[in-house]
Amino acid sequence: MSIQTSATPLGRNDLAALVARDIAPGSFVNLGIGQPTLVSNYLTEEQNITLHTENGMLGMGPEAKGDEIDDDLINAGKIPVTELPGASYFHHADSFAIMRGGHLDICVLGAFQVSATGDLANWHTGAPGAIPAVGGAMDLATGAKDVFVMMTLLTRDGASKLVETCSYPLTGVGCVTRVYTDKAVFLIGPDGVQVRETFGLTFEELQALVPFPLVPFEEKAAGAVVGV
Amino acid sequence: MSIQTSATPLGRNDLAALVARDIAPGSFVNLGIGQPTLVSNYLTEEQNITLHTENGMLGMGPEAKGDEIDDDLINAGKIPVTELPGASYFHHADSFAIMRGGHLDICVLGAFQVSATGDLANWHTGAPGAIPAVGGAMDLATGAKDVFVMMTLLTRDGASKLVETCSYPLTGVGCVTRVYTDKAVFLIGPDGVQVRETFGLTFEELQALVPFPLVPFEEKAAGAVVGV
Amino acid sequence: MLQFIDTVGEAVAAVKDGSTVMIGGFGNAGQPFELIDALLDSGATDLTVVNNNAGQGDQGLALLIKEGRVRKMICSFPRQSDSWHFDAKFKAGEIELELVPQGNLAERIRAAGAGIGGFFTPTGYGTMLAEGKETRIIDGRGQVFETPIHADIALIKALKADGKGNLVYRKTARNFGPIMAAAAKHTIVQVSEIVPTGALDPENVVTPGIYVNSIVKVA
Amino acid sequence: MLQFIDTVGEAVAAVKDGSTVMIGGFGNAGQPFELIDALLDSGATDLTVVNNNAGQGDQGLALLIKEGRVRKMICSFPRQSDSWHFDAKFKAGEIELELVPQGNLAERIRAAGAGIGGFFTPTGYGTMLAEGKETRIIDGRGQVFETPIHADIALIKALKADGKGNLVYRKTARNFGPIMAAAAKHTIVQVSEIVPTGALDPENVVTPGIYVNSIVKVA
Repeated sequence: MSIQTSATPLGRNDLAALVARDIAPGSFVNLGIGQPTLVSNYLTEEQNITLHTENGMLGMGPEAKGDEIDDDLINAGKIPVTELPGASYFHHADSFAIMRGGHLDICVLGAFQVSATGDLANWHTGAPGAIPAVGGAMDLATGAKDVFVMMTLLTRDGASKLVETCSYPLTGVGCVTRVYTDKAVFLIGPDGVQVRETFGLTFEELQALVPFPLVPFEEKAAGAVVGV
Repeated sequence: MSIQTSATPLGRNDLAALVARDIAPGSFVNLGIGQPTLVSNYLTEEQNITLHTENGMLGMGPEAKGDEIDDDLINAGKIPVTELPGASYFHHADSFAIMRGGHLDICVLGAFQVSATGDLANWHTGAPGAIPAVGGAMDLATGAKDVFVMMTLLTRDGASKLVETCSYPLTGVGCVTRVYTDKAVFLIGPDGVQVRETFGLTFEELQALVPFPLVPFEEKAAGAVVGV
Repeated sequence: MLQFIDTVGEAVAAVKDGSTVMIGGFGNAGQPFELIDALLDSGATDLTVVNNNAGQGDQGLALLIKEGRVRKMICSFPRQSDSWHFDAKFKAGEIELELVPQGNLAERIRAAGAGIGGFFTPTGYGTMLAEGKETRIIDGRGQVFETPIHADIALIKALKADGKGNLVYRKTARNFGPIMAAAAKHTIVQVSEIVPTGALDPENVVTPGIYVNSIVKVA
Repeated sequence: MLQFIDTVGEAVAAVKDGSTVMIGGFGNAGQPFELIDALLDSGATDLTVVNNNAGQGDQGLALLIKEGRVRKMICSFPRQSDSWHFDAKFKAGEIELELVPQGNLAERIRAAGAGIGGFFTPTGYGTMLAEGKETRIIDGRGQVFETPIHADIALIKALKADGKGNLVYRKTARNFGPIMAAAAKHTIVQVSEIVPTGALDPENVVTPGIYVNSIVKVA
C-alpha cells in the first residue's frame, strides 16, 4: 500500500506536530485537556491560529511561567496561561455560544472510544460507582465544525479504541471527523472510515487490529488541511 | 365616596406627574413612546430612577438639545437623548433579556384598550389593510413586573377604553396592573378592577362610563407607590 | 478567513441573489448606510432582509425595497411615518412581511448564533403573532415556540476593528450588530477606524473576531 | 434596592435554609471565597448549589459540602483530583447530583435571566445525560429540551463596582458571574474596589447594576 508514511508508530509529540500541520491557517481552535494540549507546541506563527478556551477567552497564549502567572487567567484545565495581542474575554454563555453555534473550525479531543460512524465516548467509563464529570466535552463534540480525536489506537489490553459501536457512554453522536492515533490517521465520513496514513504497519496489519472494515484513502477524498 | 381626589379631570401633564409620584425610589423603569415619555419630566433626583431604553441602554437622560445631539445616542422613539453618570450600553438581545427576564420594575405604556382582567391592546387597530408594527410592545407588556397604562378613559366617540374584553388585537394577556386615565386611576388585580381615585366625577358617574362593575378602593389593598 | 477590503463594493460581492441578509441598526444609529448603498449598486435581488424596520425615507433599505430587490422583510416595526416605499410594496402585494416582536427578533437572531434549535417565550402568547405557532404552559405561563433566524450575510456597522477583527461599537449604535455578526455565515462590517492588533483592551471587545469575515473602512 | 454592605456576614444573611444558591467561578478564578466562607459561618443549610464544580481541596464550597449543608449540587464537573469531600458525600448517598454539560449549564442559567421558558440544543443528544428528557429533530439534528435554572441567591466576584452597581470583571474570572447575576432573585457581589458613579465607561460595563442587589468590598 502507498498510504504508509512512517516506518514506526508515532510518539505523542510527533502526533501533535502532525495534527498541528493539518490545521488550516487562520483557524479558530479549541484544544481539549491532556494530550490535545500538546498541539499548541507545534502551531507556527505563520498559521495565525486563534485558540479558544471554554472558560471565556479567545487568543489564549502559551502556559504562564514564573511572573507571568495570574490567578485570574487560566485555561479549561485550570492551568495558568497567557494572553496574546488581539485576545478577548467574555462570559460563560457567550463562550459556549461560540462552541455550540458552530463557530470553532476545529476542536481536538482525547477519547476512550470512537465508533465507525464518528460517535465519541470520552467522558465517563460507566463503571459502577464512578462519579461522572462531563465539563464542556459534549458541547465541543456537538458544536465544532470538525472534531479531531487524538488517542492511542489500542488500550493497554490491546483492544482497539476504534470500534463498531461504543460500549462506553457517548459524548456525542456522529461528531468525530478524524482520528489521529500512534498507528494511523483515520478520516470518518459518509463512505466509512478511510485510512489516510499508517505508522509502522501496513494497511492490512492495521485492518487486523480494527474490528470493522477500513477503506484505504483515495486522493479525491478529503485532503489533509482542515479549517477556515 | 371618599376616593375622589380632584374636582376636574386630569390633564396629560398632571397625570404624568401622578404616575411619577407612584414610582418607588430606586426603580428601573421603561417609558413607552408618546404620552408615557412625559413621566420623565416629573421624576425627581431623590427618586433615583434608572431609565431603560430597549435599543440598548440603562441610565438614559433627558432629550438631547443643540450640541448634545449625537446620532449614535437615541431612544426607542428614535429621539436623540443624553447619557447619565452610571449608564451602560448593551446589545439588543441583552437589552430585551432585561425586559423579558422580569428585571424592569415598571413599564408605562399607552393603550387602545385595557380589559377588566388586564389584557392590553396597544399595537394594532386590526383595520383591514392597516400595516401592523409591534416593536417592543409585547416584550414590555409581558416582561415588566408592573405594567402601567396611561390613556384617556374615553375614545373621541365617548366609548370606554377600559372594556370587558378587548376588541382590538392583543399585545399581552393579563399583564396590566394599573391604568392611569384623565378620569380615574384603576388597579387591576385578582379581585377585579379597583378605583383608587377619580378626577372630576364621582364613583357612580365613573361606573356609568365603564361597561363592567368597578370596585371602590379599599385601603387594605395595594397602595400607591410601586417598584423596587 | 478574515479579510480587510478596500471598497464597500467588493465587500458586498458576497451577497448573492436569494440571500438572506441581516442589516444592523435601529433608527439611523448603527445603520451601515455605505454597505446598503453598495448592495443597491450590486444588483443582488430576491433578498430576504432582516432589520428592525422596513426602511425610512428615500435612503438605504427603503431604496432596496423601492427597487423591488427585497422579496421578504423580517422585522418588528415596518410602519413608520416615512416608510412609504415599504407601505406601497406591501399594499401592492409585492413584498412578504414576517412581523416579529422586537425581543423575539433579537432572541431568535441570538439563538441562531448560539446554536439553539428553538425556545419558548411568553412574548406574543395569546396574540395574533402567535397564531399557528406551537404553545405550551410552563410554570403557569403561556409560552410560544420560536425558531432561530439564520442568515447568509450580515451587514453591520462598528466603531473600530483591530487586526484580528475584534469590534467595539458606540453608544446605542451597538444594537443588533453583535448578535447579527454571530448569526450570519458571512459577516461584513463597516468601521470608522482600523486599529493595530493589541490596541483594543481584551476586556472591552464586544464582538470577537471569530464572528467577522470582512472589514471595510468607511471615511 | 442596591445596598453597599460592610461585611460579608451581613451580605449573606439573605441566604435562607433551603435556598438555591449560584456560586460564580471556574477553578479559583472568579470564586467568591470570602462570601462562601461567610455562608459557611452563617449556618444556612439544605442548600441547592449551582457551580461548575463541586468543591476542591479543603476550602470554600468543599467545606460547605463536608459540613452537610448542601442537599443538591447542579454542576458540570464534580469529580476532580481534590474533590474528596464531594466524593465521600456522593458515595454515602448524602448529596444529590444533577450533572449538566457545561454549555447547557451556562445556557440554562442565561435562559433564567432572559425569561426563556426552555430551549432545544444538540448538546447531549443521544447520551445518558439526555435520558428521560424531551427530544426532537430540528433541521435534521437531534436536540434535547433544557429548562432554565433559576436561583434565590447568586454569590459572585467582580473586580470593580460603581455607585449604581455596574460591574466589571478581570480576565477569565468573568466566567459565570454575569449570567448568574441575571438569573438570581438576589445577587450578592464581592469586589476589590468600589469606584464613583461615572468612573466606569458605559461602553465597558459588563453587568449593569439592575442585576445587582448587594455589594461588599473585600480587601
